[in-house]
Amino acid sequence: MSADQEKTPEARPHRWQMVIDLDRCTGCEACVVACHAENNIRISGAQEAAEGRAINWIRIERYWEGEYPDVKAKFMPVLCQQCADAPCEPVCPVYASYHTPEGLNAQVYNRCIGVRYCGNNCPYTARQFNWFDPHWDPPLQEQLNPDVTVRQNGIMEKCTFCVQRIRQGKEQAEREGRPVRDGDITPACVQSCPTTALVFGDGNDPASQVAQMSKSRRGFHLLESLGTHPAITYLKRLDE
Amino acid sequence: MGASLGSRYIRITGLCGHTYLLFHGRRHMNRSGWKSFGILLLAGTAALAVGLLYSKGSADSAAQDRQPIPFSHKFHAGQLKLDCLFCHRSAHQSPTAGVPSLKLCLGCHQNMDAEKAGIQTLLAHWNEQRPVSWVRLQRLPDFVYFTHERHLAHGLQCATCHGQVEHMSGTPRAATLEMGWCLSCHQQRGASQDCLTCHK
Amino acid sequence: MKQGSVGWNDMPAINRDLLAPLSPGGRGYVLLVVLLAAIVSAGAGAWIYQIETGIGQTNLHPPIFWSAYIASFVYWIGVSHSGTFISGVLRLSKAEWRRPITRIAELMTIISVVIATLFVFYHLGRSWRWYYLIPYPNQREIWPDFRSPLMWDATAVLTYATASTIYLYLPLIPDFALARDRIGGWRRPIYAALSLGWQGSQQQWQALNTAIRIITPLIVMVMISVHSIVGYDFGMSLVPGWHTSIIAPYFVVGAVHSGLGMVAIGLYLVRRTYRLESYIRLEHFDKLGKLMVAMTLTLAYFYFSDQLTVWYGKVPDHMAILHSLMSGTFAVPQWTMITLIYVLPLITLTIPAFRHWPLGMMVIGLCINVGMYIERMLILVPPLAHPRLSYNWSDYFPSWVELTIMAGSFALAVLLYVLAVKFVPIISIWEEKEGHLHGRESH
Amino acid sequence: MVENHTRVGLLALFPPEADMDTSRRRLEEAGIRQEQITLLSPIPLAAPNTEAHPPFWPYGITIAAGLVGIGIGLFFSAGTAALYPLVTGGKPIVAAPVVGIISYETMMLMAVVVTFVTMILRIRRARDLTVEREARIDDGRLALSVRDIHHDQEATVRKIMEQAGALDIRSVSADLPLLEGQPSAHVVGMLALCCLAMAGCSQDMQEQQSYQSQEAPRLHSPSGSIPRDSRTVISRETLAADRMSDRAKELFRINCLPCHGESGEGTGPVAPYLKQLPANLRAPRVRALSSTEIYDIITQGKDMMPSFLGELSADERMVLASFVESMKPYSLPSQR
Repeated sequence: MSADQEKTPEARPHRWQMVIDLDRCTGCEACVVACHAENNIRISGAQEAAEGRAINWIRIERYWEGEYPDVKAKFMPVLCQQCADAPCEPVCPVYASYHTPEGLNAQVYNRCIGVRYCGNNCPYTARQFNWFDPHWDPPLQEQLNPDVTVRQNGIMEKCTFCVQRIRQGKEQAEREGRPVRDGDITPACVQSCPTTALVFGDGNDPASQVAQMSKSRRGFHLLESLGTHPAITYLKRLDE
Repeated sequence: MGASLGSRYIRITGLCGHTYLLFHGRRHMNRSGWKSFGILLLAGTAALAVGLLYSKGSADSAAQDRQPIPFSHKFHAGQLKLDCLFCHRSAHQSPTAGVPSLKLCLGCHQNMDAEKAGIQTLLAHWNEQRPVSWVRLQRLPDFVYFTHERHLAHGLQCATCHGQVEHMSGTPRAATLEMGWCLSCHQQRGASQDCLTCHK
Repeated sequence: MKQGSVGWNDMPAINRDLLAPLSPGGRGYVLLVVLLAAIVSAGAGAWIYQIETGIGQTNLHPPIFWSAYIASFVYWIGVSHSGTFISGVLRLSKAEWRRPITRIAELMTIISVVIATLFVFYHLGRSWRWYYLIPYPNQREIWPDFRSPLMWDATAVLTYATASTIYLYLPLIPDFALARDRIGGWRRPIYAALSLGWQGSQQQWQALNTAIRIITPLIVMVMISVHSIVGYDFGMSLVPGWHTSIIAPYFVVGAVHSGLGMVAIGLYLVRRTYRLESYIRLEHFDKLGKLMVAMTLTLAYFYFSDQLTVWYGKVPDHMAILHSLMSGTFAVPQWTMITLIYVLPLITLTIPAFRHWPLGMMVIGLCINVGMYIERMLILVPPLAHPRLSYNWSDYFPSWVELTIMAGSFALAVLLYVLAVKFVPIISIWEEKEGHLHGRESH
Repeated sequence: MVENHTRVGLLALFPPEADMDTSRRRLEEAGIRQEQITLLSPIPLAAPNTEAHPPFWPYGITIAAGLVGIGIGLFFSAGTAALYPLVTGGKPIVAAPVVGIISYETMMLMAVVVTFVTMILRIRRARDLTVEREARIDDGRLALSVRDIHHDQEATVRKIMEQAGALDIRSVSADLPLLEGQPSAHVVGMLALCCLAMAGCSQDMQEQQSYQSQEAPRLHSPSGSIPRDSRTVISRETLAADRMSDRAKELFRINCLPCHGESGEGTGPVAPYLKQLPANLRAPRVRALSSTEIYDIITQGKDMMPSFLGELSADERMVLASFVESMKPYSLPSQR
């Protein structure tokens, strides 16, 4: 396939991966806010949020365990798992959803016509749809990230692992004539996590932190039985 | 691209500046052929009208090179042999090539005999500290990620995409700047054809 | 040459009877058309509103990305199976009783395929970009992805729409020629163009009959494939309630079920309105009723097999859906559906006397269709509402925009039918004549 | 061939009981060829008729069309891979079951459509074999059309028809008026093309709300803020290595050459248009300057020369200054 002929400075292509340590996650939602700010995610407002239409590329799923008063809240950040065998990709009739050579499940916004099949076929409900045109009360539109398209109504969107940051990181490395180093690239959620529960890096680099951590004995994948081979490894909580 | 496909396709450029490729195959037209041609024309106009309703019409894509000051690339780049990068200074270090500041224009022009009307206007702008609102002619849609820096770093010449402006009095679009045009060059030069290379 | 004189002498009467519906309608007809047009424009207005503001005008929300529009699409594709089944399968099996009802059913096919296609456009987030689904040389240098079941669907529906239009048109050619000769006014040139210069010579009859003979088995195969592929849209996905291998045959049988119900409604209304009692006889309702019993039993069998497998397997993801259907959120529509499409038809249609009661047959047809509409919604919504990560469980009911568009489309279907009846002889005249003759000869 | 006006067609209406086979035989005995005779009926007649036509014609065409359809299906479902190389991260974009399904549908489509078109052509061709249409057949009659008869034969044919029990016999001139029913397939085709003309006219997301480069400023940056990617400054120590590098030459070519000329003698292409002549960088006056002083001139400007403070970064100016300093002294006698 042409993917193998991709010309990157290094011989080996990247495979972007993330590790989420559930033991460190406090459910503070800093990642959610950072993601909104970085990726121009439309602000839905209270009404739409109540209708279940709030768009979040990363969300903190909260599960309650036990009976009152012995209740425990467990948090799990869920974002697009960037599956290696993603169910969302082949069902797109227009190639808006496809697999990049670096293992991302990409969404090309201006190709999308909004059939929403990918949304149905994502077992993680990670894909979001723009039900209306986005709107920002002035002067909030001034904080929009010019490197990320503002999605209009009628198209699907999802976590990109902050592909604009990946692109910048790779360009900077190329400018300086060196390979991308571990830690050069951090998606907004990873950068903002106060407990460093999220770790991002190149899984093909055996020395990277993400490759080391994903080998942990606590590691598991979300809905592993479906065979989607996610790029995100969760680490179990220690009390389990 | 036109050259590589020219033999097989007819190229039709629509009102919005988009190019369509049609298989080239003319048949003998009889009377009812002309009748259907008339219907085609009518229906085509209707279809275009509907299409235009949705196109908010970006002024720059089809705009004529009518600048507030009659600037000539032919003179500056051709006769004076100024390098493109002298004015479009950020092309080799940033995604955008940039338009020269008034100060850069004045660097030369305040030391010249200001006879021409255009130069008078330019000086007037400078004296009033009012920027010149140049009309933008070369523009990609905002959902496209394009960087001049990477393209120059890989040895592309300005003229490859923008044409030989040193021979043009105006600066019309030398290329369609459409996806197929970008892709064909990426294919030829073995550059990445991953969608996310250019789509953001 | 053997011509029973009785049959041949019937012909002027048949012409008169069957061309009569083409005469201009009265005040009631105009009133009906105006009323339907009003509902259609309401639907169109709702659609424009939805395009202008966004798909958010529906009540969709994650994880329910498909619902009323796709359910309606599936339903209308299902209704379209009336024509091909009645006309295709019965023509193949040379069932004589099909003659007066084929045209009524085939017209339903075309109109419901058109309506179904409309629902695809209602559903698209950016419907003005629909042409991304067509493979043609373009400046983007990219074609659609045929791996997507939706592309299979698009291809299949295109084939089906084309084939069934042709299939409706073929036996119409001699009838258009008759109408050309007998009906004046503005319609004459149209009939003349559509009759392709038909004269009734033996070469022409042979060409027509051969074409019909070839196309009939083909269209039956297309019919089975098209609804299977509509089923694959669901079956190919990972969604728990959808990912089942029975879904394709289940969809096909369900489609025929609602199609037959629709034919019962159409038969009753056409017969009553145009006093065609001597053509659409009680015998037809009886035979239709028997077919409907067979379909009800087949569908019930598929349904039972599917749900039994789920229930016995006890896979939690699947059980969540089954619970919500049997006793949870969706219990009321679920049991209504079961009553309407299984229980009521089985109770009534198995009684021979009932099958000879046209009004009753119409009511059962109506029940089946309402039930099948609910059934399509229930195939879509409960599985989507119960994704594997239970954090995202949800609920759904159509919004007023969705309901208006659905009502508008329904009105459009009726309107098209009502208009078509004034243009197309609703009973195939030459086939009816042929049937009369064959009938006389065999008796 | 005999001229048209000497030949006529005869159209006779018969009751359904009429024995058409006998009449036909008698006509043939009278010297009328088979293909001149057509029998019109309101329903297909089961009786075998003697009009010759190959019975197999449509099946072969249908099968051929189906095969072409399979080809079309293959082309479309595998076309993207063949025509447009797509990057799909190593995932296959052609799959056998998919190709099968698409080819099945296109096969059916082609088979049905081509059979239909063949039938239309045949119906329309058969039309020319009949003198004229006879509307009264639909009331349960038969009609016999004998076309292209010579005047001499007309009476014989009429007689045979009358004997067979014709209800009415019409004589029609042989040059027939054109019948209705012009196919308008290409109109439909062209309308379909028009739909394609809409392609690409919508401009969704082309203009973003976010602040884009080369857009007029909306807000001023807060005072005291620093641009995110300010250009780096390199220390003087590293300059020596860089001194004669390509970078310096490139910077000189872009920024200095227009006025100072390629060799630095102040004879650049812009020079003739200026009020004064630019400095000769090889003149002793310039040669006497240190690189720091040259740096200052580049930064601040001098006389006519504009300041390059905003245009070049500090290290770029430094590189340039070193480059100018290293230029060889002017060797020709004239001096500026």
